[in-house]
Amino acid sequence: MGHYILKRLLSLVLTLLVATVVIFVMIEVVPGDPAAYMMGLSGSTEATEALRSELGLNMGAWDRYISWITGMIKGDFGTSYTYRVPVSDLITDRTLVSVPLTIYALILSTIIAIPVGVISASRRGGFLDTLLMGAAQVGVAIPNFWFAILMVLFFSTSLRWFSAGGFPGWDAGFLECLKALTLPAISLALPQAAILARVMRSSVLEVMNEDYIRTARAKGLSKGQALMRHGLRNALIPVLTILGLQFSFLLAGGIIIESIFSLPGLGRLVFQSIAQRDLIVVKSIVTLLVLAVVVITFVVDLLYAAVDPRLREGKRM
Amino acid sequence: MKLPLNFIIGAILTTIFLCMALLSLVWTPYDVTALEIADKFQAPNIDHWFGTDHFGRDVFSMIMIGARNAVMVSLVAVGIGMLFGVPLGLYAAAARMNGGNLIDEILMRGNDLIFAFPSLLMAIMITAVFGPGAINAIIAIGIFNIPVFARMTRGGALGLWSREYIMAARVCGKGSMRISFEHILPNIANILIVQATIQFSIAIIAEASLSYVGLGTQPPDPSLGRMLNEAQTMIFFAPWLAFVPGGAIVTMVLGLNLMGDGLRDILDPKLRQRKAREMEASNAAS
Amino acid sequence: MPLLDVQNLNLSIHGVEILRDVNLSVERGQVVAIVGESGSGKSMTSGAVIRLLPEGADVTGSIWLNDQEIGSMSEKEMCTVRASDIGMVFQEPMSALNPVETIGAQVMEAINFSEPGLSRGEVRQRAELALTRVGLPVERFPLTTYPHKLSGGQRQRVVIAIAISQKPALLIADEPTTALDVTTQAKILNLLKKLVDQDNMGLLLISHDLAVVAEVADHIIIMKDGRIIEQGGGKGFFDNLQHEYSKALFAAARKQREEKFIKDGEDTILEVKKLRKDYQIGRKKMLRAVNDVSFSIRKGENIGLVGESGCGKSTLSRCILGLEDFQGGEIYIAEKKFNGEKRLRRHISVVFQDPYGSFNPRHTVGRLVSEPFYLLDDQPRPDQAREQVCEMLVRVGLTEADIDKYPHEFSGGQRQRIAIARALITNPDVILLDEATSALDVLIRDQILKLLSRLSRELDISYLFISHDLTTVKNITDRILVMKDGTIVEEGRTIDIFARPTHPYTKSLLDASPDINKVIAAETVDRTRENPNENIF
Amino acid sequence: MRIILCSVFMFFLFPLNIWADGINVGLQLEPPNLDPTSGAAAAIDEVVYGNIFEGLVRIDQNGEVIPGLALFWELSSDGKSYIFHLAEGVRFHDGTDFTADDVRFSFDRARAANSTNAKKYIFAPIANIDIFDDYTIMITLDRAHPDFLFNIGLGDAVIVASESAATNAINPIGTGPFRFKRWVRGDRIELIKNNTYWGAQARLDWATFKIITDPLSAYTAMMAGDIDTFPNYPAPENLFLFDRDPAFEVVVGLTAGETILATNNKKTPFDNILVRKAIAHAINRKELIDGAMFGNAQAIGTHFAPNHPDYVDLTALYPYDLNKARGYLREAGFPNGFKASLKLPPPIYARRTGELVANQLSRVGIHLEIENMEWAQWIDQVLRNRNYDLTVVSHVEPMDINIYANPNYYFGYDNADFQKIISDIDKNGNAAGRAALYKEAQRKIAEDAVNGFLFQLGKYGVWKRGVKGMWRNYPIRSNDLRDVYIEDNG
Repeated sequence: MGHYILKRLLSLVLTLLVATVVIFVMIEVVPGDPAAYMMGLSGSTEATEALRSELGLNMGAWDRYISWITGMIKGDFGTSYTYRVPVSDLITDRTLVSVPLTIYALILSTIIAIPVGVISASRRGGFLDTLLMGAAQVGVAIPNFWFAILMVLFFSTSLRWFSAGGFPGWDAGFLECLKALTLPAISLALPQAAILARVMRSSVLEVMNEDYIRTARAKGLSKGQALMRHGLRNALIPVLTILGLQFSFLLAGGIIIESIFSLPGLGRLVFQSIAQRDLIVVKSIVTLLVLAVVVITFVVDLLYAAVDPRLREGKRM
Repeated sequence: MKLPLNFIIGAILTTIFLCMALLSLVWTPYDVTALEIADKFQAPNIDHWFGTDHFGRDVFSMIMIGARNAVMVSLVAVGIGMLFGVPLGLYAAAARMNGGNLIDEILMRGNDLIFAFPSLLMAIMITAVFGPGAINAIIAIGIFNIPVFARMTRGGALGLWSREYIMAARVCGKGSMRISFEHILPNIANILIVQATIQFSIAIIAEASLSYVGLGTQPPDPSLGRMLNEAQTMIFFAPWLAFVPGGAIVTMVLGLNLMGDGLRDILDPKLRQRKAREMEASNAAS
Repeated sequence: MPLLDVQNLNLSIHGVEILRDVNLSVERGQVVAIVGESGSGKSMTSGAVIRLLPEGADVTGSIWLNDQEIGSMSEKEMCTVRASDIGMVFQEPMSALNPVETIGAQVMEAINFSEPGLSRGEVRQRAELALTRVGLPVERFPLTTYPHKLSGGQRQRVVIAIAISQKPALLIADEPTTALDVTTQAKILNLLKKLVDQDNMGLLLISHDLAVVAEVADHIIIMKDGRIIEQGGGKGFFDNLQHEYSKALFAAARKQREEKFIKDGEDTILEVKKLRKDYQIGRKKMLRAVNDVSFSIRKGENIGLVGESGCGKSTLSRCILGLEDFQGGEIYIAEKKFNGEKRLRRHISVVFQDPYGSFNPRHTVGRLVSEPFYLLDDQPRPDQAREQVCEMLVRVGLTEADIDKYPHEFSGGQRQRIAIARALITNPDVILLDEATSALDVLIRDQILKLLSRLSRELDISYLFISHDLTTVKNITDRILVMKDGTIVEEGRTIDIFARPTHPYTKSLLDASPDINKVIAAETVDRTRENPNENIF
Repeated sequence: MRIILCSVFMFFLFPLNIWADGINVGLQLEPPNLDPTSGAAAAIDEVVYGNIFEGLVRIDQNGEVIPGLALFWELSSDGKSYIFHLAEGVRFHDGTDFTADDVRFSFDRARAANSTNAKKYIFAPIANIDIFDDYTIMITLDRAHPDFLFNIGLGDAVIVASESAATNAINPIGTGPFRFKRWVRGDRIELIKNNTYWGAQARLDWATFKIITDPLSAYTAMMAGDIDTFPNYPAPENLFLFDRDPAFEVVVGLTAGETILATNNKKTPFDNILVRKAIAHAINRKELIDGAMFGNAQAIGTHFAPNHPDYVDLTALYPYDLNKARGYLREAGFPNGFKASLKLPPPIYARRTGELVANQLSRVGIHLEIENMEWAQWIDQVLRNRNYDLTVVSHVEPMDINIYANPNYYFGYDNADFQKIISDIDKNGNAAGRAALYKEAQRKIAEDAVNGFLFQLGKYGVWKRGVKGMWRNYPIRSNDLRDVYIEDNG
C-alpha cells in the first residue's frame, strides 16, 4: 500500500507539472493586455508602458514561467495586476466562500440522494420508485443557473426569506453566512443530488444481486437487514467516485451561481479576472483547481481502500 | 420487443425538438432578425404563442432556432468526442493487451489531465482566447468529450479482449487493429450510443451555460442560454421570457436522458447479462 | 416423521412452470442428493425449501420442517427459521462472502441471528469453534481475515462454518463443489458428510454429477424438467433404475473407455521443448507459471493435459496458441519453429471451454466458422467457403440451415459443436481442447466426447485435451500429462496412469476424482462408511 | 460598572444607529483598486472621489468647478499661472498634515516619466510649480489652458500624500470626509465618517459600497432592502417597476457619456463621407432609445453633453430617412450595400444598441457581423490597433470633444479645420469666444458624420424614499456622499 501511495503521489506531481505548462501556454496566447485594460479609453501609451514594466509583463515567457512556478512552490503567487494585492490573499478570501459553499452543496445533495436512491431501489418498479426517479430525471435536466434564477425570484423577491445575494463575511457570524449560502447551495445541490440518487439506486440494485446478499438472507437476515448490513457499504463504493467528481465540479462550476447570488467566490474571481486579463490570478486559480481535482481523486482512492479491504494491498480494480 | 416507457417518452420529446430544429431551417413563424420595437414585451397570445421579447422578436421562432443551434453545437461536439475518443480508447486497450502498457498509461494519464481541468472554466478560457462563437463553443465542449469516450471505449474493450472469441480471432492470426474494429467496436457500440445520448444532453446544458455567459452562439442568432440571460432583468414584468427558454432546455435534456436510459435498458449488454444471470439462476443450477 | 417433508410442491416463476409436484423427505443424519442437469429444477427445489426464490415465484404444496409447516409461514417467521433451523451452502464460494467484512464478523453475525442475547465473548468462541470445525483453525485463520485472502475451498469452508454455526437441523448444499478443484471437492464433500454425522443434521445435497453424490448420498433423487423421475437409495439402486434418462445418466457416469489403437512412428506435429513462462507480479516478484515443460504430439495421437486450476495448463495452452510470448524454450509445429507465424498457425486450432463466450454474438454461424479461412494464403471464394462451412456443420452434427443463425439461438452443446466446426474448417493437425466439455451437462458432455473421438478417427487429427478432470480425459486420450505448479509431474499412457499412477499427486487426483464404479465396487462388498482421507485438516 | 452598562447600552443602540446614520450604496462594477491616480477604471472614482480623495478644486454634480482643497485661486492675466490658496489645518486620514508640498508631490508624481496616470496629459502643460508657503502654491503652465482648472478637478488629479501614495491602491489615504475602513473584495467596500474632516462634516456615519454585478440581484437587492441607493442602476428596463413603487424614488439624470457608433474613418468604405452620411440617415435614434434604453436616454446629434450650456442640438441634421441613406450609398457606389463588422464591448447598453443598429443598417443593405468581446479584447483590437469597422461605445470623459482632434485616435478622423478649432479653443481665454468655437466644433464633426451620434447615456438613480443629496447627474463618475442623508428614521 505504502508503495502504491508513493507511486500515486509521483504521478500526481507529474500531472500537476504538465498542467502548469498547459495553463501557462494557454494564458500566454490569451489576447489582450492587462496594462492597456487598466488604462482604459484615454490611457496614454507611455503610461501604459510604464504600467507594463511595473507589472513585470515585459519579461521573457520562460523567465516568467520559472518565476511563477518557483513562486508558487514557495507559496507566493505574485501580485494581482488589477487588485494590486497578493494573489494568495485574494484566493484565500474567495476560497473561504467557495469551499464552504461546495461542501454545503455536497452535504445537501448527499443527504437527499442516498435515501432517495436506497428507497427507490428497494421499491424497484413501484410507484414511489417511478416518482422519485422521474423527479431525478427532471433534476438532472435543469440547468442550475436557471434554477437559481427561479429560486431568487421565489424566495428572495416573492417570499423575502433570504437576502438576494452577497456574503456578509465569516466575522458576521456563522448563521448569517449559512443563510447567505443556502440558496446558492441548494441550486448547486439539486442537479447533483439527482445524479447521485440515480447512481445510488443502480448501485444498490447491483449489490442486491450479489451472492453474499443471498448468503446473508440464508443466515436469517431480512431483505432490509441484508441491504443495510451488507449492501450499503458495498453500494457506496461507486458513489464515492461520483462524490469526488462532484466536489471538484462544484468547486469550479459555481461561476454562474456565484455571480447570480453575487457571492465573492473563486469562480467569479477567475471569471472576472479572465475578463480583466488579470492573468496572474487566472493561472494561479486554475492551477489550484487542477490541484484540488487531482488531490480529491487521490483521496477518493484512499477512501476506496478504507472501504474495500481488497484494495489495501494496492491491488487496483 | 416491447419498448420501455422512458424510451418512448424520451424519443417523442427528442423528435419534437429535432423536427422544430429542422423546420426552423426552412420556416419560422416570424423572422427573428427583424426587430420590431413597436410590439415588444407581448405576453403569449394567438399571434405569438410564447410572446415577444424586448426587441419585439417572436419568442417561439427564437426557441426553434435556438434549439437548432443547441442541437447543432452539441451534435458536433459529441461527434468530436467520439471521433477522437473511441479510436483512442480502442488503441489504448489493444496496446495494453499486447504488452504496450506504457502507451496505455500515457494515453490514460493524458485523459486524466483533461479531466483534471474544470470544464466550464476551460471552455470560458478557450472562448476568451479564440473569441466567443458557436465554433469555439463546439471545440471547447468537444475537447471534454474526448476523454469520456476514450475511457468508456477502453473499459469496454479491455473487458472484451479477455473474451474467448477474441482469442479465437487471434488464433486465426488477426491483428489487434483488425480485431478492434471487427470484433470489439460492434460489441461496445451500444454502450457508446447510450453514452452519446447522455453526453449530448450534457453538451446542451454546457452550450446553454456558455451562451448564458455570452460566449456561445452570437447574436443575431438566437440561443437559449443568451435568451435566459437577457430575460433575467425582465423576469419581473415579462416572466415568459425566462420560463420559455428554460423550459425548452429542460424538456430537451429530459427527453435525451430518458431516451438514453431507455436505450440502456434495451441495449446495455451488462444489464442483459445480469438479466440472463438472474434467469439462469432461476431455472438452472449455475 | 422425517425432518424435512416436502409434499407435492409446485413452483412457477412469472407463470412459467419450474417444478411439478415434487415430493421428498430428509431424515436427521441422512444425506439426500438431488441430481439433474441444468434447468431440471433441482436448485429451485432447495430454493423453495429455504424460500429464497427470484421475484414472481409462486409456490404451492406443503413443506414440513420439524413438524411445522414452513411453507405457509410469513417472511418474518421464515427469517427465524433460516436463522436457526436451516443452513445453506451455495455454489459460488468466491462471491458468497461479503468482500468488505472479515470472516469472523460474518460468522458471528450468523450466530447472533440464530441465538440473540449471547454475550460477545460467547459468540466469539462459537465462531472460532465453527471455523475450526470446518478446518480453518484460528491460529492460521484469525477471525479478522478478509475473504479475499482465502482460496476458493477455504471460502467454501467459511460458508459452511456460517451454516453450521447456527446449529441448523437441515443443511442445504447447492452444488457446493462444482466450482472447486477435484481434490478440494472431495475434501469439502467429506467435510459436509462428517458434519452431518457429528451434528446429526439432515443434508440436502444438490449436484449435476451423479458420480459426485454417489459416494456420499444415502438417498438419491434424479430430477428432469422440474419433476422427480426416480429416487431411491441403498443397495442396488443403480442396478434397477427404471427411467431411461437415469439409466443414460448412470451409463455416462460409469462408461469405460473403448480402446483405441495407438499408431507408432507417426511424425510429430507439435513439439514443446523446455517451455518456460514467467509472470511479473508486483515489483520484483516473479511467478513461474510454466516451468521447463517439454512434450510432443504425434499425428493422430490424443494427449490429455490434466491439472488443477492454477497449475499453468491454460498458460501453456495460450503459449502454444501463440497468444502469449514466453521466456524460454521453443515450440515446433510440423517441425518448424513457431512464434506466431500465420502459416504455422493453420496447423493448430482451438476449442474453448465457455460455449457462451467463445463466439462474437453479432456474427452468424457462417461467418464464425469461416473466420479461420483468414489464415489461408488463398482464401476460398464466398460460395466455396459457404459450401465448406455447410458440410463441416453437417459433419459435427448440425444442419446446413444453421449457417445463418446467431450463436444465441443454440444450446451449450450445439455451440461446442459449432466451435469444433470452426476448429476443423482449415483441417488442422492438432486441435487444442481447453476444458472443452467442462461447462456441459453430463449427457451432453458424453455426446461431444463421442463426436470428438469419432472425428479424430475419421480425420486422423490429434487432440491436446486440457482438463482439470481425469475421468473426462480418460475416455478420449491415448496419453496423459499430469501437471502441477507449472511442471509436468507424470506422463504416460492413459491406461497405465489409471492402472498404476506413480506420482503421489496423480494418486491423490485419482482418489479424489469421483468415480461411480468405485461405489458400485464398494456396494458389492459390504458398504463401509469409512472415508479414504478422514484427516482433512 | 458604568462602563459595562455603557457598553451594553451601546450594544443595543448600535444596530439602530447603523440604519439611521449609514447607507448601503449599490455598485455594479468593483473597482480593481482604490488609487484614482493610476489606471482609468471609472469604478475607482465612483467610490473614492470626493469621499476619500479631494483635489485642489472639486467638480459638482452640475459639472461646475468649485473650491476643493484650494479655497480660492488667482489666475494671471496671461492665463498661464494659477496661485492656489490652500485650506489650512487639513489632515490626511493617517494624521499627516496637508501642505503645498503634497500638491507638488502629487503633480510631480503624475508628470513623472514612470507615471502610471491614465490622464498624464493633464499635467503635461505644467511648466513649473513654486511654493510660496505651506498654504500658497503657484502652478505655471507653458501657455494658457482654460481646461486646466477643470482637469485638475478630475479624480486623476487628486492630492495624495508622499507617505501613503504607494499604498493607496489597497489602503487609500486622502483628505476627504470619509475614511477607508475595509474592503471585502468581491462583496463590499466600507467607508466611515472622517470626524476630523477640515470642512463641513459628512452627515452619514458610514457608507458601504456593495458590489452587485448581476442586474437581477441588483433588482432583488433593492427590493429586499439590502441596498439603500443605486446611483447608477444597471437595468433601465425595470426602472418603471421602482417608479410605480412608492417606497422608491427614480431619478434619471445624464452622464457625460456620449454613446456613439464609432466609425473607422481610415478604413474603406467608411473613409467615404457619403457612406457615413448614409449610415447617419439609416440610424433611427428614437428606436434605439426605446429599444435599447427603454426610453431612458437623450438623443444627441454630436459629441457633446446635452446639459452643457454650449450644446447644439444637431439631431435633425441627418434625420432618419432610408431613401436618403440608400441614395448616398448608391452615390458612394454601393447600390446594394456592403458587409462590415460591428465589435461590441460588454456593457448591456452597447450590446443592445449594437443589435439594433445592425438591424437598422441592414434595412439599407449594410449587413453588420456582430462580434461581442470583452473590454480587454476591445481595447486591444479597436482602441489600440484600430482593427475594426464599427463599434458602439460610450465616451464618459467630460468635455472630451477634443479627442476628434487627435488623428491617431481610433476614429482615425484627421481633419485640419477641426484640429484648428480645438487648438483655438485651447488658446482662447474668453468664455464667449470659446463657446462659439465649441459650437463650431460640434457642427464640424456632425456634418462630417465622423461617427454615428446616438444618445447621451442616462444616469439611472434609484433610491429609497428619504435618501437625500445623491447626485442627479454624472458630469464625472463620482458618488460624492458628503451631503447625503436619510430624511426620516434619522
